[in-house]
Amino acid sequence: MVPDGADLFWGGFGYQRAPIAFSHELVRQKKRNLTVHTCGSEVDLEIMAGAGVTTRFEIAFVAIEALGLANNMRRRVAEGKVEIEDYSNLAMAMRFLGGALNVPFMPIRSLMGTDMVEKSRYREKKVEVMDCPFTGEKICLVPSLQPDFSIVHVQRVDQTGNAQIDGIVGEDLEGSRCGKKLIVLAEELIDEEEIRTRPDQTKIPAMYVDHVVILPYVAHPMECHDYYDYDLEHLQMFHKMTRTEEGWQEYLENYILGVENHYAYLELVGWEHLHSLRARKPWGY
Amino acid sequence: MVPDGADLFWGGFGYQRAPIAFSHELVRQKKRNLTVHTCGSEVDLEIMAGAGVTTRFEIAFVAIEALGLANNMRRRVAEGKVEIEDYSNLAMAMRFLGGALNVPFMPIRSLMGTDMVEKSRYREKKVEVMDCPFTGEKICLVPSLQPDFSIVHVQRVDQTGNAQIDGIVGEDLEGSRCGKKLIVLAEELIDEEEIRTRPDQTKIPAMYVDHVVILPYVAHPMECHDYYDYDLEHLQMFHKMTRTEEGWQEYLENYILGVENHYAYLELVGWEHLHSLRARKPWGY
Amino acid sequence: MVTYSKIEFLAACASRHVNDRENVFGGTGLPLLAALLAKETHAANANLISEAGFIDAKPRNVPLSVADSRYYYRSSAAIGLIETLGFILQAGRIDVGFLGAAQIDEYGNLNTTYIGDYDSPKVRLPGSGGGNDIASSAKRLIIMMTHDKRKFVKELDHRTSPGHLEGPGSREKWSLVGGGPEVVITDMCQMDFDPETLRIRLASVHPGYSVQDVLDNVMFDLIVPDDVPVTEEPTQHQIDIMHRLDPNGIYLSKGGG
Amino acid sequence: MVTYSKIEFLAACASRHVNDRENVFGGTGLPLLAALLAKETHAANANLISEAGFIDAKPRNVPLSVADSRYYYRSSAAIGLIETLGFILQAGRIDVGFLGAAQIDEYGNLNTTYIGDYDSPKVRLPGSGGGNDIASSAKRLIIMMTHDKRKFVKELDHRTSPGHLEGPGSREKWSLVGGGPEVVITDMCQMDFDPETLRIRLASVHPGYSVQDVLDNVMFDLIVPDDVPVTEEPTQHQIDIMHRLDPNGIYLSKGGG
Repeated sequence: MVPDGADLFWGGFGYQRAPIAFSHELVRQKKRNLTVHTCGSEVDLEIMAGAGVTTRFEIAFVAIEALGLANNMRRRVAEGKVEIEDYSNLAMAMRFLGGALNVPFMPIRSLMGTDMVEKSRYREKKVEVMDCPFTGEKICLVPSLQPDFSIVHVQRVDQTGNAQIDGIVGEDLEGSRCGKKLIVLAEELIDEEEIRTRPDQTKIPAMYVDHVVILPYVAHPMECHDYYDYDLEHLQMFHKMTRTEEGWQEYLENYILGVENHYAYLELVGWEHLHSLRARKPWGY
Repeated sequence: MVPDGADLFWGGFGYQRAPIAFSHELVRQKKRNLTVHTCGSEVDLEIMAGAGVTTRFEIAFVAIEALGLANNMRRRVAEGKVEIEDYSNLAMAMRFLGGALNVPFMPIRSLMGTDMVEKSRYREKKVEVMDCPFTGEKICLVPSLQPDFSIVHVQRVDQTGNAQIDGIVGEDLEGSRCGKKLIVLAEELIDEEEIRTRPDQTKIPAMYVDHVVILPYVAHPMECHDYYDYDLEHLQMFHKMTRTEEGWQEYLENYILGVENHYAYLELVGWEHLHSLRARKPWGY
Repeated sequence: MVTYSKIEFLAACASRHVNDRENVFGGTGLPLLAALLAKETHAANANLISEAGFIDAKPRNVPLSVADSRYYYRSSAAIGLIETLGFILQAGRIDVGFLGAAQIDEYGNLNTTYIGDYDSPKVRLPGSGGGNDIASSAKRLIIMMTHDKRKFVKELDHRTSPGHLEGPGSREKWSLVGGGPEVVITDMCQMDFDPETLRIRLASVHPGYSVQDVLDNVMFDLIVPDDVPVTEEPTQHQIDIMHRLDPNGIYLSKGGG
Repeated sequence: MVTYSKIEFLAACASRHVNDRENVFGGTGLPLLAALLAKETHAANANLISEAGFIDAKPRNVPLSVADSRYYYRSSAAIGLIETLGFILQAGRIDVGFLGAAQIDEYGNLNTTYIGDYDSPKVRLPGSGGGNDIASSAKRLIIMMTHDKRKFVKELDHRTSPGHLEGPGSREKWSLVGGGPEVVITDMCQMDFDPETLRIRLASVHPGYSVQDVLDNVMFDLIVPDDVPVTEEPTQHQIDIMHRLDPNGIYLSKGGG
């Protein structure tokens, strides 16, 4: 569905609701030259950078946070195989908001005075600092984004595409509305009746949604609020293996290319193990 | 609390969650020269314009919608006692968003080509049309708003100020965050525990809130989703009485100046009648 | 023969401009009645949106306000203005918007704000509301007005919402998202816009009115094609549905458009 | 005598910079531990915010990610990035932000993006994340770093986040909302900024280190006041609380800052 060369809004934030299963599928389908736009994603970016699926990133952050640096990304950047156009989290979130609003830019008060304004990789105009016509202050304009596809992972969706999200939304409300097409990955299918009983719980109305995929454990080894916790053991293994190219290639072969689809991946991880990660009430993890 | 000459963000939209009780109190306290910023409010604007509390409005709309024109506003404008700086609903909502984000303006694609750009009452720069530095298109910048006070009416609030809203939010999320001080009027006090059990239901976190007022039927004769329906009979009476200055003065005397406080107003309207307006499940009205 | 009121006629007429699966801004009053009627007849999957924040609404009672809770239950989402006017409308996702006006000029530009001079207006009208936004960004704009000579003017007292502005190329100059006015429906006739000049053109006259009646009631040069058909009348089926939608006659019993 | 690890020392040291009732960006790692410790000691009503969207969080387990569900339950709101980085941070509502860095210069400007030349970088680091935003807009910025000569440089390889830029008046030039860096905490010392020049100044050295140790490990001219006190040590009470907060030693057992 996603052609080579497409650009994507990539949903989830930090460890939360990362569309890992979708990154696996992009790798298995040997997509090439994708551009990924997101604030801060982690294992999914490592997978896409490592497997050569994505060659350009417009992002604010990549690392496995508390676990450490993003090894694949580090290697691919040093090799010159990946280019990163650097923005801050607020800048990226505002770029998605601007895209969703269909205006060409949004003003922010960050970036100014730093190399975030001065240096750019491939964008002709990465940002524009202007004098505010109302106050005379300096203000930084960031260009809006309307990527070809938005990829967003949610907890629940109905048959028509109305989606509910539990916990934080990160940048996914703006992100889901800024893309030309929206693909929603959901843990669970619910009946339209459930949506229409509490319309103020709908985070993404069906009118934005082009495709829906229902799969369990889309975010594994990351977490999905109210559904399952992160798999710390797997995460640590992933991070350790990616320290070397050989280790990463082994992970890639075992867990992504070597399995036919997401269910085979889950089978490999083990259902009993997955079950042990299920979220407990009222904590949500 | 609100001094003469202050400017306010005024919450609620259309018939929904209008802070009518607050407008009554402003009238009883004989406030003068207030400026009100809102998208589209109705009976509350009529009351404030009619009673001489508010002399400037930056708004998109005033009427009683299906019931007809805003008679008081019409008279006060013709008398030259009220000035209205006209924007569109999107323009006002974006001005609140810009204020909440603490940036001096927001870009929109409306207003251009019309007198909304050409004509202004008292603002030195009402809007600014510029050439987009990224795309070259024309784009309209609207100045952000950070009024002295935001007045917002919600369904529920806890002791510390965390507020929940049922149904639509209108422009109240942006509006509650754009003011220098925030006054929240709530129908019901709930325990902090209830908030902390479902943090993703909090629409206004306590950190924004400066004052909380708990009162029932704040919006009467307008509606409050899940709590009570509008009072069509009272609304029609209000609209009919405001057709003449005499009629309006009679309403003002009877229902606002002639009662000591909101409870005396409710007493006058009648608790049995108010009770008959209570919302039915699952409709919310 | 079907008997119908003026309101019923206009609502039926307007409902024909809503196609199935379109995203429609409903508002209140006649446009809402028209949109609901369309959903009950030929456009069951039209997505009825209220600018207050309701999406895919299926009200069981007719709302009096765009923010009326009657829009809530069984809608698929209830959010806010940034969503509806920004993410949906400004992003070009609205197929059909409806607007009324106190004045219209020959390019379909609208006045809903002031009658008289801006500096000392005689009458303050409701203002733009979401009108300017809808006129700027909806793909198609349907305008509904009572037909009165003083309303079809050569020069607006105030230009609140953009029609085709000064004609060909002028919406493009401001990068407006939407296509501008498509149809004007009055209690005398339907008008559309000449594709060459983007000026108002007579499209059909309602039963009981002549072309001359219309010409007598506009203050600009109306384009009149050689062949002006009579506007289709409502069916009994449509009238029955309207009465079911508005059993208390909140809108149906009203006088004007 | 209280015995403590380096991590415990640094967390206790950082926690003293959080005052009661302040709005604090917690993040993960040491800053989070410091903020949680502050809440358990002298700053019970500090409002712990995570940029992912959690407000007034009271996690019962230490989060590994700013978006970790451990931040959710018993927080008072869970929203998103526009809320935390826009409505809260950019609006000037954050009192204290914490940042780490790979390089810092004498004005407290930070590099968290590249080591080496921008055009062919040797090492890609995490990037700004919310760092540039926090450095731009938090009222006070607390910087935490491991002390290494290669990190305290005359010239950054890449300026990711603004400190005091080129000194007095330069943050004002860009209308930055926040006050800039206030304190730098390393495993050797605490530093603050000379109010006149806005250049880094030694504030206290940790037990076991000398002023000379610090001077040997910076590549710019560090301002050294006449009197440099020894940094306060953690109390047993603080250490006990940290072990209760992180019973599995997720952060406490780690090597570096």
